[in-house]
Amino acid sequence: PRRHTRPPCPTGMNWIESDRRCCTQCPAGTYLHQPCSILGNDSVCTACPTGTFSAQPNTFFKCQACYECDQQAFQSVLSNCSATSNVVCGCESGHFRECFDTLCSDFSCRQCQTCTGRLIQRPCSERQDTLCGSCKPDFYADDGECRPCHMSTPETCGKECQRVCGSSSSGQGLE
Amino acid sequence: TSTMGNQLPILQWEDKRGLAFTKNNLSYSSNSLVIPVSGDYYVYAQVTFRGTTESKPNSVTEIITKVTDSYPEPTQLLTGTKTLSEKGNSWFQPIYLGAVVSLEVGDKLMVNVSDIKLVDYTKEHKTFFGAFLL
Amino acid sequence: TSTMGNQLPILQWEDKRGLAFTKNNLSYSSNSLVIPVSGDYYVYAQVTFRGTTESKPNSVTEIITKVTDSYPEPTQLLTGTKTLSEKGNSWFQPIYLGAVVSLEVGDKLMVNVSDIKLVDYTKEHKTFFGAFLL
Amino acid sequence: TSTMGNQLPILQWEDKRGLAFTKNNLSYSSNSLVIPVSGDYYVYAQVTFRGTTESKPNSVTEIITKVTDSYPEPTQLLTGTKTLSEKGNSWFQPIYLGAVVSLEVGDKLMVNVSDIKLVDYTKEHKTFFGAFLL
Repeated sequence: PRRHTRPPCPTGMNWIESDRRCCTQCPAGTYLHQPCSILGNDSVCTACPTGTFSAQPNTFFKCQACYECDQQAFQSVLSNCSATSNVVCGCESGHFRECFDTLCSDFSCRQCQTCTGRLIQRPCSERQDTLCGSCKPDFYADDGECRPCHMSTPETCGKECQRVCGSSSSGQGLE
Repeated sequence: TSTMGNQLPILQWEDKRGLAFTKNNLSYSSNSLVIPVSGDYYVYAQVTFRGTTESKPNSVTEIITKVTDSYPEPTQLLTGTKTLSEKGNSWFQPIYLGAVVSLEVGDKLMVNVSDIKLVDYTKEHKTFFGAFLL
Repeated sequence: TSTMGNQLPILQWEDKRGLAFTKNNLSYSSNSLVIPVSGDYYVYAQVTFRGTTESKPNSVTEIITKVTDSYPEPTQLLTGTKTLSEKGNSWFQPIYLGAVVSLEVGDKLMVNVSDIKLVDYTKEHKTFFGAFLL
Repeated sequence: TSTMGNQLPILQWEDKRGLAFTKNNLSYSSNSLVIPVSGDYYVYAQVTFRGTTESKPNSVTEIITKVTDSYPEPTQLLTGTKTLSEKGNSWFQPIYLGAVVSLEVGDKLMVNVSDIKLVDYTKEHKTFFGAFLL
Protein backbone atom coordinates (compact mmCIF):
# COMPACT_ATOMS: atom_id res chain seq x y z
CA PRO A 1 0.00 0.00 0.00
CA ARG A 2 1.05 3.62 -0.58
CA ARG A 3 3.23 4.73 2.37
CA HIS A 4 2.29 7.98 3.91
CA THR A 5 5.38 9.94 2.64
CA ARG A 6 5.98 13.39 4.06
CA PRO A 7 8.92 15.06 5.78
CA PRO A 8 8.84 15.47 9.60
CA CYS A 9 8.00 19.06 10.60
CA PRO A 10 10.20 21.19 12.87
CA THR A 11 9.11 21.56 16.47
CA GLY A 12 6.16 23.89 16.84
CA MET A 13 4.90 23.11 13.34
CA ASN A 14 2.49 20.47 12.00
CA TRP A 15 2.12 18.95 8.54
CA ILE A 16 -0.99 20.24 6.73
CA GLU A 17 -1.93 17.61 4.15
CA SER A 18 -4.28 19.86 2.15
CA ASP A 19 -1.39 22.28 1.57
CA ARG A 20 1.36 19.66 1.73
CA ARG A 21 3.52 21.85 3.96
CA CYS A 22 4.46 22.39 7.58
CA CYS A 23 2.60 25.25 9.26
CA THR A 24 3.07 26.92 12.61
CA GLN A 25 0.86 25.47 15.32
CA CYS A 26 -1.90 27.64 16.72
CA PRO A 27 -1.57 28.30 20.44
CA ALA A 28 -3.88 26.67 22.97
CA GLY A 29 -7.22 28.53 23.08
CA THR A 30 -7.29 28.92 19.28
CA TYR A 31 -7.75 26.75 16.19
CA LEU A 32 -6.40 26.83 12.64
CA HIS A 33 -8.72 29.11 10.70
CA GLN A 34 -6.46 29.21 7.66
CA PRO A 35 -3.27 27.22 7.01
CA CYS A 36 -0.05 28.95 5.99
CA SER A 37 0.43 29.17 2.27
CA ILE A 38 3.05 29.08 -0.43
CA LEU A 39 2.97 32.90 -0.50
CA GLY A 40 4.70 32.85 2.88
CA ASN A 41 1.84 34.08 5.05
CA ASP A 42 1.69 32.20 8.31
CA SER A 43 -1.12 30.14 9.87
CA VAL A 44 -4.19 32.21 10.69
CA CYS A 45 -5.45 31.19 14.13
CA THR A 46 -8.84 32.15 15.56
CA ALA A 47 -9.99 32.10 19.19
CA CYS A 48 -12.16 29.17 20.27
CA PRO A 49 -15.83 30.20 20.28
CA THR A 50 -17.67 30.12 23.61
CA GLY A 51 -18.41 26.61 24.75
CA THR A 52 -15.33 25.20 23.05
CA PHE A 53 -11.66 24.89 23.97
CA SER A 54 -8.26 23.69 22.80
CA ALA A 55 -5.90 22.77 25.62
CA GLN A 56 -2.78 22.33 23.48
CA PRO A 57 -0.96 23.97 20.55
CA ASN A 58 -2.66 22.52 17.46
CA THR A 59 -3.59 22.70 13.84
CA PHE A 60 -7.17 21.58 14.40
CA PHE A 61 -9.81 23.11 12.14
CA LYS A 62 -12.21 23.30 15.10
CA CYS A 63 -11.99 23.56 18.87
CA GLN A 64 -13.42 20.78 21.02
CA ALA A 65 -16.84 21.11 22.65
CA CYS A 66 -16.77 21.61 26.43
CA TYR A 67 -18.26 18.87 28.56
CA GLU A 68 -20.96 19.79 31.07
CA CYS A 69 -21.21 18.79 34.72
CA ASP A 70 -24.07 16.42 35.43
CA GLN A 71 -26.43 18.18 37.84
CA GLN A 72 -28.65 15.09 37.93
CA ALA A 73 -25.67 13.24 39.40
CA PHE A 74 -25.02 16.00 42.02
CA GLN A 75 -21.87 17.10 40.23
CA SER A 76 -20.56 20.61 40.77
CA VAL A 77 -18.29 22.75 38.60
CA LEU A 78 -14.77 22.86 40.06
CA SER A 79 -13.55 25.03 37.20
CA ASN A 80 -15.45 26.39 34.26
CA CYS A 81 -14.62 25.59 30.66
CA SER A 82 -12.27 28.22 29.26
CA ALA A 83 -10.72 28.66 25.84
CA THR A 84 -7.75 26.58 26.98
CA SER A 85 -9.31 23.98 29.29
CA ASN A 86 -12.34 21.76 29.52
CA VAL A 87 -14.78 22.06 32.42
CA VAL A 88 -13.67 20.20 35.55
CA CYS A 89 -16.46 18.59 37.55
CA GLY A 90 -16.42 17.46 41.15
CA CYS A 91 -19.03 16.68 43.78
CA GLU A 92 -21.13 19.03 45.86
CA SER A 93 -20.03 19.23 49.48
CA GLY A 94 -21.22 16.33 51.55
CA HIS A 95 -20.89 14.01 48.51
CA PHE A 96 -18.12 11.71 47.27
CA ARG A 97 -17.31 10.32 43.82
CA GLU A 98 -18.46 6.85 42.76
CA CYS A 99 -16.25 6.12 39.74
CA PHE A 100 -17.51 4.00 36.86
CA ASP A 101 -14.17 3.24 35.25
CA THR A 102 -10.51 3.15 36.10
CA LEU A 103 -10.00 6.70 34.83
CA CYS A 104 -12.99 8.00 36.79
CA SER A 105 -13.84 10.09 33.73
CA ASP A 106 -17.45 9.15 34.46
CA PHE A 107 -18.68 9.25 37.99
CA SER A 108 -21.73 10.10 40.03
CA CYS A 109 -21.75 11.85 43.42
CA ARG A 110 -23.19 10.05 46.39
CA GLN A 111 -24.08 11.46 49.76
CA CYS A 112 -21.48 10.88 52.48
CA GLN A 113 -22.61 8.77 55.42
CA THR A 114 -23.29 10.80 58.54
CA CYS A 115 -22.27 8.07 61.08
CA THR A 116 -25.07 9.00 63.48
CA GLY A 117 -23.98 8.03 66.99
CA ARG A 118 -20.74 6.58 65.71
CA LEU A 119 -17.09 7.57 65.75
CA ILE A 120 -15.76 8.64 62.35
CA GLN A 121 -12.91 6.33 61.49
CA ARG A 122 -12.12 8.07 58.19
CA PRO A 123 -13.83 11.28 57.09
CA CYS A 124 -15.60 11.51 53.69
CA SER A 125 -13.19 12.53 50.94
CA GLU A 126 -13.30 13.26 47.21
CA ARG A 127 -13.17 9.58 46.28
CA GLN A 128 -14.28 7.73 49.42
CA ASP A 129 -17.31 7.63 51.66
CA THR A 130 -17.01 8.29 55.38
CA LEU A 131 -15.82 5.21 57.26
CA CYS A 132 -17.88 4.90 60.44
CA GLY A 133 -16.32 3.32 63.51
CA SER A 134 -17.84 1.97 66.71
CA CYS A 135 -20.49 3.72 68.77
CA LYS A 136 -19.60 7.04 70.40
CA PRO A 137 -19.31 7.26 74.17
CA ASP A 138 -22.81 7.29 75.79
CA PHE A 139 -24.19 5.42 72.78
CA TYR A 140 -24.90 1.67 72.61
CA ALA A 141 -25.16 -0.72 69.69
CA ASP A 142 -28.65 -1.98 69.00
CA ASP A 143 -29.39 -4.02 65.88
CA GLY A 144 -26.64 -2.35 63.82
CA GLU A 145 -27.63 1.14 65.00
CA CYS A 146 -26.00 3.30 67.65
CA ARG A 147 -28.58 4.69 70.12
CA PRO A 148 -28.03 7.24 72.87
CA CYS A 149 -27.76 5.60 76.29
CA HIS A 150 -30.59 7.72 77.74
CA MET A 151 -32.92 5.83 75.41
CA SER A 152 -31.87 2.49 76.85
CA THR A 153 -33.98 0.61 79.42
CA PRO A 154 -32.63 -1.09 82.53
CA GLU A 155 -32.91 -4.37 80.66
CA THR A 156 -30.85 -3.16 77.72
CA CYS A 157 -28.45 -1.11 79.75
CA GLY A 158 -25.14 -2.59 78.77
CA LYS A 159 -21.72 -1.85 80.07
CA GLU A 160 -21.23 1.01 77.52
CA CYS A 161 -24.08 2.87 79.16
CA GLN A 162 -23.25 2.20 82.82
CA ARG A 163 -22.33 5.83 83.35
CA VAL A 164 -25.75 7.03 82.15
CA CYS A 165 -28.33 4.37 82.99
CA GLY A 166 -26.20 2.68 85.69
CA SER A 167 -26.29 5.88 87.91
CA SER A 168 -30.02 6.57 87.16
CA SER A 169 -31.04 3.03 88.15
CA SER A 170 -28.97 3.25 91.42
CA GLY A 171 -30.58 6.65 91.91
CA GLN A 172 -33.96 4.91 91.83
CA GLY A 173 -32.78 2.47 94.48
CA LEU A 174 -31.97 5.28 96.93
CA GLU A 175 -35.50 6.69 97.00
CA THR B 1 -39.07 20.67 26.82
CA SER B 2 -41.01 20.76 23.59
CA THR B 3 -43.41 18.00 22.65
CA MET B 4 -45.88 17.61 19.83
CA GLY B 5 -49.39 16.15 20.26
CA ASN B 6 -49.18 12.95 22.27
CA GLN B 7 -45.49 12.66 21.48
CA LEU B 8 -42.70 12.06 23.92
CA PRO B 9 -40.36 14.98 24.70
CA ILE B 10 -38.11 16.08 21.83
CA LEU B 11 -34.35 16.35 22.30
CA GLN B 12 -32.44 19.50 21.39
CA TRP B 13 -29.05 19.22 19.68
CA GLU B 14 -25.80 21.18 19.22
CA ASP B 15 -25.11 21.47 15.45
CA LYS B 16 -21.89 23.50 15.22
CA ARG B 17 -19.52 23.08 18.15
CA GLY B 18 -17.05 20.24 18.67
CA LEU B 19 -17.78 17.07 16.69
CA ALA B 20 -21.15 18.42 15.53
CA PHE B 21 -21.54 19.68 11.94
CA THR B 22 -24.09 19.93 9.18
CA LYS B 23 -23.29 20.02 5.45
CA ASN B 24 -24.64 19.26 1.99
CA ASN B 25 -27.60 21.50 2.91
CA LEU B 26 -28.77 19.14 5.63
CA SER B 27 -29.73 21.81 8.16
CA TYR B 28 -30.81 21.84 11.78
CA SER B 29 -33.68 24.02 13.00
CA SER B 30 -36.24 23.82 15.84
CA ASN B 31 -34.87 20.55 17.16
CA SER B 32 -35.00 18.85 13.76
CA LEU B 33 -32.75 17.83 10.91
CA VAL B 34 -34.35 19.23 7.76
CA ILE B 35 -34.04 17.11 4.61
CA PRO B 36 -32.72 19.18 1.65
CA VAL B 37 -33.29 16.68 -1.18
CA SER B 38 -35.56 13.64 -1.54
CA GLY B 39 -33.88 10.26 -1.36
CA ASP B 40 -32.87 7.35 0.84
CA TYR B 41 -30.98 8.33 3.97
CA TYR B 42 -29.23 6.28 6.61
CA VAL B 43 -30.56 7.88 9.81
CA TYR B 44 -29.04 7.09 13.20
CA ALA B 45 -29.05 8.28 16.81
CA GLN B 46 -27.64 7.14 20.13
CA VAL B 47 -29.02 8.34 23.45
CA THR B 48 -27.25 7.48 26.69
CA PHE B 49 -29.76 7.38 29.53
CA ARG B 50 -28.52 7.56 33.11
CA GLY B 51 -29.86 8.05 36.61
CA THR B 52 -29.76 6.97 40.21
CA THR B 53 -31.72 4.18 41.84
CA GLU B 54 -34.28 6.73 43.01
CA SER B 55 -34.81 8.00 39.47
CA LYS B 56 -34.86 4.58 37.79
CA PRO B 57 -37.96 4.03 35.60
CA ASN B 58 -39.14 0.59 34.46
CA SER B 59 -37.90 1.31 30.98
CA VAL B 60 -36.28 3.89 28.70
CA THR B 61 -37.30 4.65 25.12
CA GLU B 62 -35.73 6.47 22.16
CA ILE B 63 -37.69 7.14 18.95
CA ILE B 64 -36.52 8.74 15.70
CA THR B 65 -39.59 10.50 14.30
CA LYS B 66 -40.39 12.10 10.93
CA VAL B 67 -42.65 15.13 10.53
CA THR B 68 -43.73 15.85 6.98
CA ASP B 69 -45.97 18.40 5.32
CA SER B 70 -47.74 15.61 3.45
CA TYR B 71 -49.13 14.04 6.64
CA PRO B 72 -50.50 15.82 9.72
CA GLU B 73 -49.10 13.45 12.32
CA PRO B 74 -45.50 12.49 13.11
CA THR B 75 -44.36 9.06 11.88
CA GLN B 76 -42.24 6.85 14.12
CA LEU B 77 -39.33 5.63 11.99
CA LEU B 78 -37.12 3.77 14.48
CA THR B 79 -37.70 2.83 18.11
CA GLY B 80 -35.35 1.45 20.76
CA THR B 81 -36.99 0.58 24.07
CA LYS B 82 -35.50 -1.36 26.97
CA THR B 83 -36.57 -2.38 30.45
CA LEU B 84 -34.12 -1.59 33.23
CA SER B 85 -33.07 -3.96 35.98
CA GLU B 86 -29.98 -2.25 37.38
CA LYS B 87 -29.72 -2.36 41.16
CA GLY B 88 -26.66 -0.19 41.94
CA ASN B 89 -26.84 3.42 43.11
CA SER B 90 -26.55 4.67 39.59
CA TRP B 91 -27.26 3.18 36.20
CA PHE B 92 -26.62 4.09 32.58
CA GLN B 93 -27.93 2.60 29.36
CA PRO B 94 -27.09 3.55 25.78
CA ILE B 95 -29.61 2.90 22.99
CA TYR B 96 -28.37 3.04 19.37
CA LEU B 97 -30.71 3.11 16.36
CA GLY B 98 -29.90 3.26 12.66
CA ALA B 99 -31.58 2.34 9.37
CA VAL B 100 -32.29 3.44 5.81
CA VAL B 101 -35.51 5.42 5.32
CA SER B 102 -36.99 7.14 2.27
CA LEU B 103 -37.44 10.87 2.87
CA GLU B 104 -38.86 13.80 0.92
CA VAL B 105 -37.36 17.29 0.66
CA GLY B 106 -38.58 19.35 3.64
CA ASP B 107 -39.17 16.35 5.89
CA LYS B 108 -38.01 16.90 9.48
CA LEU B 109 -36.30 14.29 11.65
CA MET B 110 -36.27 14.50 15.43
CA VAL B 111 -35.46 12.32 18.42
CA ASN B 112 -38.00 11.71 21.18
CA VAL B 113 -37.17 10.19 24.55
CA SER B 114 -39.22 8.76 27.38
CA ASP B 115 -37.75 11.19 29.95
CA ILE B 116 -35.51 14.10 29.10
CA LYS B 117 -34.16 14.36 32.65
CA LEU B 118 -32.58 10.91 32.23
CA VAL B 119 -30.58 11.82 29.10
CA ASP B 120 -26.81 12.22 29.53
CA TYR B 121 -26.20 15.52 27.71
CA THR B 122 -22.80 16.16 29.35
CA LYS B 123 -20.52 14.67 26.64
CA GLU B 124 -21.09 14.89 22.89
CA HIS B 125 -19.67 11.41 22.25
CA LYS B 126 -22.33 9.70 24.40
CA THR B 127 -25.50 11.10 22.84
CA PHE B 128 -25.55 11.93 19.11
CA PHE B 129 -27.84 12.08 16.08
CA GLY B 130 -27.21 12.20 12.32
CA ALA B 131 -28.16 11.23 8.79
CA PHE B 132 -26.50 10.88 5.37
CA LEU B 133 -27.84 10.50 1.84
CA LEU B 134 -27.03 7.19 0.15
CA THR C 1 -40.78 -21.21 11.44
CA SER C 2 -38.16 -22.06 8.88
CA THR C 3 -34.68 -23.03 9.96
CA MET C 4 -31.71 -24.36 8.04
CA GLY C 5 -29.53 -27.20 9.32
CA ASN C 6 -28.53 -26.48 12.93
CA GLN C 7 -29.40 -22.84 12.47
CA LEU C 8 -31.56 -20.76 14.71
CA PRO C 9 -35.04 -19.86 13.44
CA ILE C 10 -35.12 -17.41 10.50
CA LEU C 11 -37.20 -14.23 10.69
CA GLN C 12 -39.68 -13.34 7.97
CA TRP C 13 -39.94 -9.72 6.81
CA GLU C 14 -42.43 -7.33 5.19
CA ASP C 15 -40.77 -5.78 2.10
CA LYS C 16 -43.45 -3.50 0.64
CA ARG C 17 -45.88 -2.03 3.13
CA GLY C 18 -45.28 0.96 5.41
CA LEU C 19 -41.63 1.94 5.82
CA ALA C 20 -40.43 -1.22 4.07
CA PHE C 21 -39.08 -1.01 0.53
CA THR C 22 -36.53 -2.63 -1.77
CA LYS C 23 -34.80 -0.91 -4.68
CA ASN C 24 -31.68 -0.94 -6.86
CA ASN C 25 -32.54 -4.59 -7.56
CA LEU C 26 -31.98 -5.62 -3.98
CA SER C 27 -34.85 -8.08 -3.72
CA TYR C 28 -36.51 -10.06 -0.96
CA SER C 29 -37.48 -13.70 -1.39
CA SER C 30 -37.88 -16.69 0.95
CA ASN C 31 -36.95 -14.71 4.02
CA SER C 32 -33.76 -13.34 2.49
CA LEU C 33 -32.38 -10.20 0.94
CA VAL C 34 -30.85 -11.25 -2.38
CA ILE C 35 -27.70 -9.41 -3.45
CA PRO C 36 -28.00 -8.10 -7.05
CA VAL C 37 -24.40 -7.00 -7.62
CA SER C 38 -21.10 -7.94 -5.98
CA GLY C 39 -19.59 -5.35 -3.70
CA ASP C 40 -19.26 -4.05 -0.15
CA TYR C 41 -22.56 -3.52 1.65
CA TYR C 42 -23.42 -1.98 4.99
CA VAL C 43 -25.78 -4.58 6.42
CA TYR C 44 -27.85 -3.88 9.54
CA ALA C 45 -30.74 -5.25 11.56
CA GLN C 46 -32.48 -4.53 14.82
CA VAL C 47 -34.61 -7.06 16.62
CA THR C 48 -36.65 -6.09 19.67
CA PHE C 49 -37.15 -9.06 21.92
CA ARG C 50 -39.87 -8.96 24.55
CA GLY C 51 -41.65 -11.32 26.95
CA THR C 52 -43.00 -11.89 30.42
CA THR C 53 -41.08 -13.14 33.42
CA GLU C 54 -42.40 -16.63 32.76
CA SER C 55 -41.06 -16.57 29.20
CA LYS C 56 -37.75 -14.94 30.10
CA PRO C 57 -34.75 -16.96 28.79
CA ASN C 58 -31.22 -16.54 30.11
CA SER C 59 -30.26 -14.71 26.96
CA VAL C 60 -31.43 -13.52 23.56
CA THR C 61 -29.45 -13.71 20.31
CA GLU C 62 -29.68 -12.13 16.88
CA ILE C 63 -27.47 -13.25 13.97
CA ILE C 64 -27.21 -11.86 10.43
CA THR C 65 -26.30 -14.82 8.25
CA LYS C 66 -25.12 -15.18 4.65
CA VAL C 67 -26.01 -18.12 2.42
CA THR C 68 -23.99 -18.37 -0.77
CA ASP C 69 -23.84 -20.78 -3.66
CA SER C 70 -20.06 -20.94 -3.29
CA TYR C 71 -20.23 -22.52 0.17
CA PRO C 72 -22.63 -25.21 1.40
CA GLU C 73 -23.12 -23.84 4.92
CA PRO C 74 -24.46 -20.49 6.11
CA THR C 75 -21.85 -17.99 7.35
CA GLN C 76 -22.54 -15.95 10.47
CA LEU C 77 -21.71 -12.33 9.58
CA LEU C 78 -22.81 -10.39 12.67
CA THR C 79 -23.99 -11.57 16.08
CA GLY C 80 -25.57 -9.71 18.98
CA THR C 81 -26.16 -11.77 22.09
CA LYS C 82 -27.13 -10.58 25.57
CA THR C 83 -27.95 -12.15 28.90
CA LEU C 84 -31.15 -10.95 30.54
CA SER C 85 -31.55 -9.96 34.15
CA GLU C 86 -34.87 -8.15 34.14
CA LYS C 87 -37.12 -8.95 37.11
CA GLY C 88 -40.38 -7.12 36.34
CA ASN C 89 -43.36 -9.06 34.98
CA SER C 90 -42.52 -7.98 31.44
CA TRP C 91 -39.23 -7.22 29.74
CA PHE C 92 -38.05 -5.94 26.36
CA GLN C 93 -34.56 -5.75 24.86
CA PRO C 94 -33.48 -4.33 21.48
CA ILE C 95 -30.33 -5.63 19.76
CA TYR C 96 -28.87 -3.59 16.88
CA LEU C 97 -26.21 -4.90 14.51
CA GLY C 98 -24.51 -3.22 11.57
CA ALA C 99 -21.27 -3.53 9.62
CA VAL C 100 -19.66 -3.57 6.17
CA VAL C 101 -19.37 -7.01 4.54
CA SER C 102 -18.16 -8.11 1.12
CA LEU C 103 -20.91 -9.91 -0.80
CA GLU C 104 -21.22 -11.64 -4.16
CA VAL C 105 -24.12 -11.39 -6.60
CA GLY C 106 -26.74 -13.99 -5.59
CA ASP C 107 -25.71 -14.13 -1.95
CA LYS C 108 -28.66 -14.23 0.43
CA LEU C 109 -28.83 -12.41 3.78
CA MET C 110 -31.14 -13.45 6.57
CA VAL C 111 -31.69 -12.81 10.26
CA ASN C 112 -31.76 -15.65 12.78
CA VAL C 113 -33.01 -15.31 16.34
CA SER C 114 -32.75 -17.45 19.45
CA ASP C 115 -36.54 -17.65 19.88
CA ILE C 116 -39.03 -16.40 17.34
CA LYS C 117 -41.85 -16.26 19.90
CA LEU C 118 -39.92 -13.53 21.78
CA VAL C 119 -39.59 -11.20 18.77
CA ASP C 120 -41.71 -8.04 18.80
CA TYR C 121 -43.01 -8.02 15.24
CA THR C 122 -45.98 -5.75 16.07
CA LYS C 123 -44.36 -2.43 15.03
CA GLU C 124 -42.12 -1.99 11.98
CA HIS C 125 -40.04 0.68 13.72
CA LYS C 126 -38.97 -1.74 16.47
CA THR C 127 -37.68 -4.66 14.39
CA PHE C 128 -36.09 -3.95 11.01
CA PHE C 129 -33.45 -5.26 8.57
CA GLY C 130 -31.66 -3.74 5.59
CA ALA C 131 -28.53 -3.27 3.49
CA PHE C 132 -27.05 -0.70 1.08
CA LEU C 133 -24.19 -0.83 -1.41
CA LEU C 134 -21.25 1.45 -0.60
CA THR D 1 -2.15 -4.45 26.38
CA SER D 2 -1.24 -1.07 24.90
CA THR D 3 -2.68 2.14 26.29
CA MET D 4 -1.91 5.76 25.60
CA GLY D 5 -1.61 8.41 28.28
CA ASN D 6 -4.59 8.17 30.63
CA GLN D 7 -6.56 6.18 28.09
CA LEU D 8 -8.37 2.89 28.53
CA PRO D 9 -6.76 -0.20 26.96
CA ILE D 10 -6.70 -0.33 23.14
CA LEU D 11 -8.12 -3.33 21.27
CA GLN D 12 -6.11 -5.13 18.60
CA TRP D 13 -7.83 -6.30 15.40
CA GLU D 14 -7.48 -8.88 12.64
CA ASP D 15 -7.49 -7.07 9.27
CA LYS D 16 -7.08 -9.84 6.70
CA ARG D 17 -8.48 -13.22 7.68
CA GLY D 18 -12.11 -14.32 7.57
CA LEU D 19 -14.61 -11.49 7.23
CA ALA D 20 -11.92 -8.85 7.87
CA PHE D 21 -10.64 -6.73 4.98
CA THR D 22 -9.30 -3.27 4.25
CA LYS D 23 -9.54 -1.49 0.89
CA ASN D 24 -9.61 1.94 -0.78
CA ASN D 25 -6.29 2.60 1.01
CA LEU D 26 -7.92 2.46 4.42
CA SER D 27 -5.10 0.63 6.19
CA TYR D 28 -4.63 -0.95 9.59
CA SER D 29 -1.43 -0.48 11.58
CA SER D 30 -0.50 -0.46 15.29
CA ASN D 31 -4.04 -1.13 16.44
CA SER D 32 -5.51 1.70 14.36
CA LEU D 33 -7.40 2.30 11.14
CA VAL D 34 -5.40 4.94 9.24
CA ILE D 35 -7.44 7.46 7.21
CA PRO D 36 -6.13 7.73 3.62
CA VAL D 37 -8.11 10.77 2.44
CA SER D 38 -9.83 13.61 4.30
CA GLY D 39 -13.62 13.47 4.41
CA ASP D 40 -16.68 12.35 6.31
CA TYR D 41 -16.68 8.72 7.38
CA TYR D 42 -19.29 6.50 8.98
CA VAL D 43 -17.28 4.86 11.76
CA TYR D 44 -18.67 1.90 13.71
CA ALA D 45 -17.63 -0.80 16.16
CA GLN D 46 -19.27 -3.50 18.22
CA VAL D 47 -17.62 -5.06 21.24
CA THR D 48 -19.16 -8.06 22.96
CA PHE D 49 -18.18 -8.13 26.61
CA ARG D 50 -18.59 -11.33 28.58
CA GLY D 51 -17.56 -12.80 31.94
CA THR D 52 -18.59 -14.76 34.98
CA THR D 53 -20.27 -13.41 38.09
CA GLU D 54 -16.87 -13.24 39.81
CA SER D 55 -15.47 -11.08 37.02
CA LYS D 56 -18.56 -8.89 36.66
CA PRO D 57 -17.68 -5.17 36.93
CA ASN D 58 -20.25 -2.44 37.68
CA SER D 59 -20.13 -1.33 34.07
CA VAL D 60 -18.51 -1.89 30.68
CA THR D 61 -17.35 0.85 28.31
CA GLU D 62 -16.39 1.04 24.63
CA ILE D 63 -14.88 4.22 23.12
CA ILE D 64 -13.92 4.95 19.50
CA THR D 65 -10.98 7.37 19.72
CA LYS D 66 -9.15 9.51 17.17
CA VAL D 67 -5.41 10.28 17.28
CA THR D 68 -4.23 13.01 14.93
CA ASP D 69 -1.00 14.83 14.15
CA SER D 70 -2.82 18.13 14.52
CA TYR D 71 -3.54 17.69 18.23
CA PRO D 72 -1.30 16.03 20.86
CA GLU D 73 -4.10 14.32 22.78
CA PRO D 74 -6.55 11.61 21.63
CA THR D 75 -10.15 12.74 21.01
CA GLN D 76 -13.07 10.57 22.09
CA LEU D 77 -15.47 10.33 19.12
CA LEU D 78 -18.13 7.82 20.28
CA THR D 79 -18.76 6.22 23.66
CA GLY D 80 -21.04 3.38 24.73
CA THR D 81 -21.13 2.67 28.43
CA LYS D 82 -23.55 0.45 30.34
CA THR D 83 -24.01 -0.70 33.92
CA LEU D 84 -24.40 -4.43 34.42
CA SER D 85 -26.99 -6.12 36.58
CA GLU D 86 -26.81 -9.71 35.44
CA LYS D 87 -27.00 -12.28 38.25
CA GLY D 88 -26.42 -15.63 36.51
CA ASN D 89 -23.04 -17.29 36.71
CA SER D 90 -22.11 -15.92 33.28
CA TRP D 91 -23.07 -12.72 31.46
CA PHE D 92 -22.51 -11.20 28.03
CA GLN D 93 -23.27 -7.72 26.73
CA PRO D 94 -22.78 -6.28 23.23
CA ILE D 95 -22.25 -2.53 22.73
CA TYR D 96 -22.65 -1.13 19.19
CA LEU D 97 -21.54 2.37 18.20
CA GLY D 98 -21.73 4.14 14.84
CA ALA D 99 -21.81 7.72 13.54
CA VAL D 100 -20.48 10.10 10.90
CA VAL D 101 -17.28 11.97 11.81
CA SER D 102 -15.09 14.37 9.85
CA LEU D 103 -11.56 13.03 9.53
CA GLU D 104 -8.28 14.25 8.05
CA VAL D 105 -5.83 12.21 6.06
CA GLY D 106 -3.42 10.48 8.46
CA ASP D 107 -5.86 10.44 11.36
CA LYS D 108 -5.90 7.16 13.29
CA LEU D 109 -9.00 5.49 14.72
CA MET D 110 -8.87 2.98 17.57
CA VAL D 111 -11.22 1.26 20.00
CA ASN D 112 -10.67 1.47 23.75
CA VAL D 113 -12.44 -0.74 26.27
CA SER D 114 -12.85 -0.62 30.01
CA ASP D 115 -11.34 -4.09 30.50
CA ILE D 116 -9.66 -6.07 27.77
CA LYS D 117 -9.99 -9.34 29.68
CA LEU D 118 -13.80 -9.07 29.36
CA VAL D 119 -13.84 -8.72 25.55
CA ASP D 120 -15.13 -11.72 23.55
CA TYR D 121 -12.54 -11.90 20.77
CA THR D 122 -13.29 -15.58 20.01
CA LYS D 123 -15.73 -14.96 17.12
CA GLU D 124 -15.23 -12.28 14.47
CA HIS D 125 -18.98 -11.76 14.09
CA LYS D 126 -19.35 -10.73 17.74
CA THR D 127 -16.66 -8.03 18.00
CA PHE D 128 -15.91 -5.89 14.93
CA PHE D 129 -14.74 -2.42 13.87
CA GLY D 130 -14.85 -0.51 10.59
CA ALA D 131 -15.32 2.73 8.67
CA PHE D 132 -16.35 3.85 5.18
CA LEU D 133 -16.07 7.14 3.34
CA LEU D 134 -19.39 8.80 2.49
